[in-house]
Amino acid sequence: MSDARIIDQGYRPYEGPRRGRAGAVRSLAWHSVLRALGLRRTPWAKILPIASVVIAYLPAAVFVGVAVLVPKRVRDQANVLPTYHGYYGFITAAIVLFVALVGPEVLCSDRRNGMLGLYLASPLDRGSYLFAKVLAVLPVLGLVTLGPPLVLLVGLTVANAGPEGFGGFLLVFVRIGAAGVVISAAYTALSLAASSLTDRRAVASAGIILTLLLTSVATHTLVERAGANEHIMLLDLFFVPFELVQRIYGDPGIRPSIATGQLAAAELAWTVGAAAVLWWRYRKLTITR
Amino acid sequence: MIVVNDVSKWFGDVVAVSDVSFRVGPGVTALLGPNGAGKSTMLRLLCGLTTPSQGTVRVLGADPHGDPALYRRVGLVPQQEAVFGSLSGRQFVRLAAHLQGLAQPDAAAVASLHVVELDPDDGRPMSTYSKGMRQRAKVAQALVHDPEVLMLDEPLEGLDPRQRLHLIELFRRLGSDGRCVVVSSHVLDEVERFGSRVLVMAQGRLAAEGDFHEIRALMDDRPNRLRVRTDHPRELAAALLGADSVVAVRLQDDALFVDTDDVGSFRRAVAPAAVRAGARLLELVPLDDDLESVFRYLVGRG
Amino acid sequence: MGALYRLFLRTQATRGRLIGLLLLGALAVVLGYAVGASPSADPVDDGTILMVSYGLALFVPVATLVFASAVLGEPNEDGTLVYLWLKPIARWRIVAAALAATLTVTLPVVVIPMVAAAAATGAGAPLVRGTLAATVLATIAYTGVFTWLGLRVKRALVWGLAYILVWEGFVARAGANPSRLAIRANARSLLVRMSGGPTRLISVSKPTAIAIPIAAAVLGVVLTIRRLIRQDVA
Amino acid sequence: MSVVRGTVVMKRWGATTALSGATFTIERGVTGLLGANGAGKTTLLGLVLGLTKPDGGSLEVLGLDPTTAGPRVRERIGYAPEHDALPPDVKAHDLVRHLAEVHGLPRREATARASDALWHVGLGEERFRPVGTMSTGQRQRVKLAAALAHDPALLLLDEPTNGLDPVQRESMLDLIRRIGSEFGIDVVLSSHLLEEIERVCDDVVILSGGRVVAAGALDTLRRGEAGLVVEIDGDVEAMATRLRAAGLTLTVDGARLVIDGAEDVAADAVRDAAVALGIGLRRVQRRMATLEDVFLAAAS
Repeated sequence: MSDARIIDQGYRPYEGPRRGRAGAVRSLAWHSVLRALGLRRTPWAKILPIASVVIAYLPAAVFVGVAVLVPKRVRDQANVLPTYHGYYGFITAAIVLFVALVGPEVLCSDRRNGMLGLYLASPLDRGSYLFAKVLAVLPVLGLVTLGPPLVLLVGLTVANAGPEGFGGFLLVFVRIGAAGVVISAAYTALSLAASSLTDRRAVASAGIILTLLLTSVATHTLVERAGANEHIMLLDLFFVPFELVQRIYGDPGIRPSIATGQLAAAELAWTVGAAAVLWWRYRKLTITR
Repeated sequence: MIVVNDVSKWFGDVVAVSDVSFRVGPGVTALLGPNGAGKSTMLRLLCGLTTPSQGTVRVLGADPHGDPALYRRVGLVPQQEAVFGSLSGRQFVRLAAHLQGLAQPDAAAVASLHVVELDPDDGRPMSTYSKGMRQRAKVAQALVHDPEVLMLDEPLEGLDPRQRLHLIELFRRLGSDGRCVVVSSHVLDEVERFGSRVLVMAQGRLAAEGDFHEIRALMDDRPNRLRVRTDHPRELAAALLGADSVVAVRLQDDALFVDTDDVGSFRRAVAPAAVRAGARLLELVPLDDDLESVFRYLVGRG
Repeated sequence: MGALYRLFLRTQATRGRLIGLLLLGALAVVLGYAVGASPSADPVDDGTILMVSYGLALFVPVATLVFASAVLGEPNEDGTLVYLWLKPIARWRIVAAALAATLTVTLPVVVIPMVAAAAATGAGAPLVRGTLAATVLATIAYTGVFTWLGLRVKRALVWGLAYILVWEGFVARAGANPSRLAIRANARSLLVRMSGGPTRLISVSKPTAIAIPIAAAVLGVVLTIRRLIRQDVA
Repeated sequence: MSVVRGTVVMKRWGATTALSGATFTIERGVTGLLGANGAGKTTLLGLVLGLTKPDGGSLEVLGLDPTTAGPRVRERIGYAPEHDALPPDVKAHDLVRHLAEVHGLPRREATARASDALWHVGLGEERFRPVGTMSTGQRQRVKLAAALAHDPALLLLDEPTNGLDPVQRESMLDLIRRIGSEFGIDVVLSSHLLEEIERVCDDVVILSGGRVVAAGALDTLRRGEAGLVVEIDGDVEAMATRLRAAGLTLTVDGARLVIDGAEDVAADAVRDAAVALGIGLRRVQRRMATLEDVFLAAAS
């Protein structure tokens, strides 16, 4: 009996388990994270995200290096190491660049290249689609808001230039976490809201940068040059999250006259407002016309 | 009305059209070919939207690229879907009428919209139009100035069956009253209804030109195949093999598939053969003398 | 050519562009008010510096770029240009209608906030007159150049921004002779001469400051017409 | 058990009524969904997918109610939309695997099935190229593979041959026929090209003005009265008079003879008349209405 056989190459049905909507949200979120970071895409799409990450982590690495090489005595006099909350100054540029890139990348392209129609014909619906996208943007932003200070903290502790004792370490660790959440929340909402208003990534990115720039230049000039009431700064999207971070670290910040409560309220208002714009735009989008 | 002499066109090092010559007179001519065969480039050459790298194109005696006055007598339905989204259908067609220098642009626009069954009083912007409505607006703007030469690139895309029939009838009528209508389309059974004159392009070259029935007849290397159903298949098969015009007979799920290299004499031989075999001729259907088969033989792989 | 003019007006004045540029204009007025209200600032000098830096170097060119690069650039890219091109009208008429519509939209959006900002600085009539003249002249020049750019290259916004920030940014500050090549430098010289602002900002004579921008505009228009005649249309 | 069952389905978009009481069933195999523009086809597809809720009546898809079990229904449906916009910089294989995962398949299984699906639709090694570099024909196949990869029970195709040239169109229609038969997946094909529907579908549902105006197996719908249609290569009048002499009733339509009555009697008469007159026979066929006739009659 010959043992030759032809295996039917025909169509094989799938009998295995299906993961339903939760699985769909997970795979969409993971796919969006990869796209936002430019992985598995043309090298051109990788340059900006990677450049931003480098800008954010390089200073931390340098400071850790300094802590390791330069003896403690010299370090203290020169006071060269930054305070943890001081470090956020370094990563502002990276955060703005990421905010302007990530939102448009994960939202605009789906609408422009017809993928949204395919997603909504899957177990996902508009709510779970947006939830997956937020799930994707938060960790990506976390990469530049949580990552760098953590690297700094761990690096300095290893080079025994870190905070005193485990209690001190834990306190800074929690503060970094809180600061990361504060920054990521506001900027995720802003980035996604702006990206829901237009299909073109470039226009959305320009819109985000323009809004950040305009509000900060306008409020800054009014307060500095025209002596307007300082609370106008609550409209400045650059100022509010980072000032709140200073308060988290117990530092009075650059505008002590504005109460931390007001700052938190402004942050919440911006985040909820942007989220409302996002939901309103996606609720009324007509896909299958 | 259209004369194309040894025209070639290349973009960078890609040859879109190479050394094509033909003439097109009044009536409907179908420009056919697989995707990427150079059809759209040829249509754009005929409208003067691009210039030939070599050779000459003359429409109504004029050079379509260098002589804007010619456009008074030429109408085009382009392939792309983009239109001025903020304009309503009527404004869009009236704009065309105005730029054509018509005396009554609005009246002409209304008339043209009626021809394509679009409501002139529908003020909604075209950005809200369905694909079918946008397509009809594009046809209306090409007809509004009553052109002598009409170029149609996939004019029926997005239209429903009834609208397709209506426009096919319209284009046929335009062709029959002396205009030169060039239609590019992939739906061959509809192209057959426009008329039987075709220009078939493949890989940038002209593969065939003329009435597609005659083109089929020229293909003597391709025997005509017909399907025959009868109550006595084996007997009829034997009888048919007796006729010298028959080259092959195949029996498959109670039908005979007959190949003949002389379809004319086969037609006269089939009835006598049936009588000899005592077989009833329930069905006799030619399988490959339609445009689809002609196209596949010219262009397809086998 | 009224129909073409009205069409271009409609395709130009889109909600997105108007909102974005009105915000930029509003910022100019805010900055002007800030100069006016600030005790330490010298209205004429600081006012002139504001008008020259934020105004002529950023707001005017960017606003003009947004409108001018799109007027013919957008129809050329999205495939609607064929509905204008395949018509028995001279190509220069298409360009004329496009330029007229662009100026009709751009001038108010640019000139009004600039003049308001100049007034808000409290530097008085000379700065207002200088700003008005320089802004109108610069807008006309940029309109010519960017209309051509929109037709000539894909993603004209990116190239236009590069021209404004890199070429004009560099050339305008590179001393007397090279600065003639930058529209900004000519407009700046005209404004400063009229407003009596710091003389170090002046790099060309008054006639040149007027002639060069107009020459740039004319050159832009001619190139646009030539391009429209010779190019392939989708 | 029918695949989709709709009873008096109503749907309004603001002032316009898209569906005004559509009652229909979609059976196994390949079903054609026809209708004029605005007759409610797209709305119906949206309701079957559970993207929108009907304003009246009820709908059952694969035994589930799409209004309540939307995600579970959509998990078992493959949808290939009409437009062929796809992300240009994503490789076809990655796109199909991603959509299979989004429909609930674990990663490893999704990767294998993506590769199979692309092979079944006829894409060879070009499946690892970015979609943007593909021709319209290849992109339509990628879309079909994306709808097949997660093994749907029901495939919704919206104008799948849009933009394809005749040769590509032919192979796409063969593929759809194989999916409906060999693959055992039921297909709903929404299209305006009646000749293609005739070639591929077993039955049809025809919508007009938001209601179902005709539905059922194609053969039964097309069965006109008995009779024969004959085209000859010679003098039509001579043939006509001879056949009338043989007792047949017929009408002459240009080069065609349309003979009423029993097909076998007519066939023999035509054969004998052709032999007697020495006239060639071009075509002899049972009289059947075309789907176009059925559509125009129903949709008017």
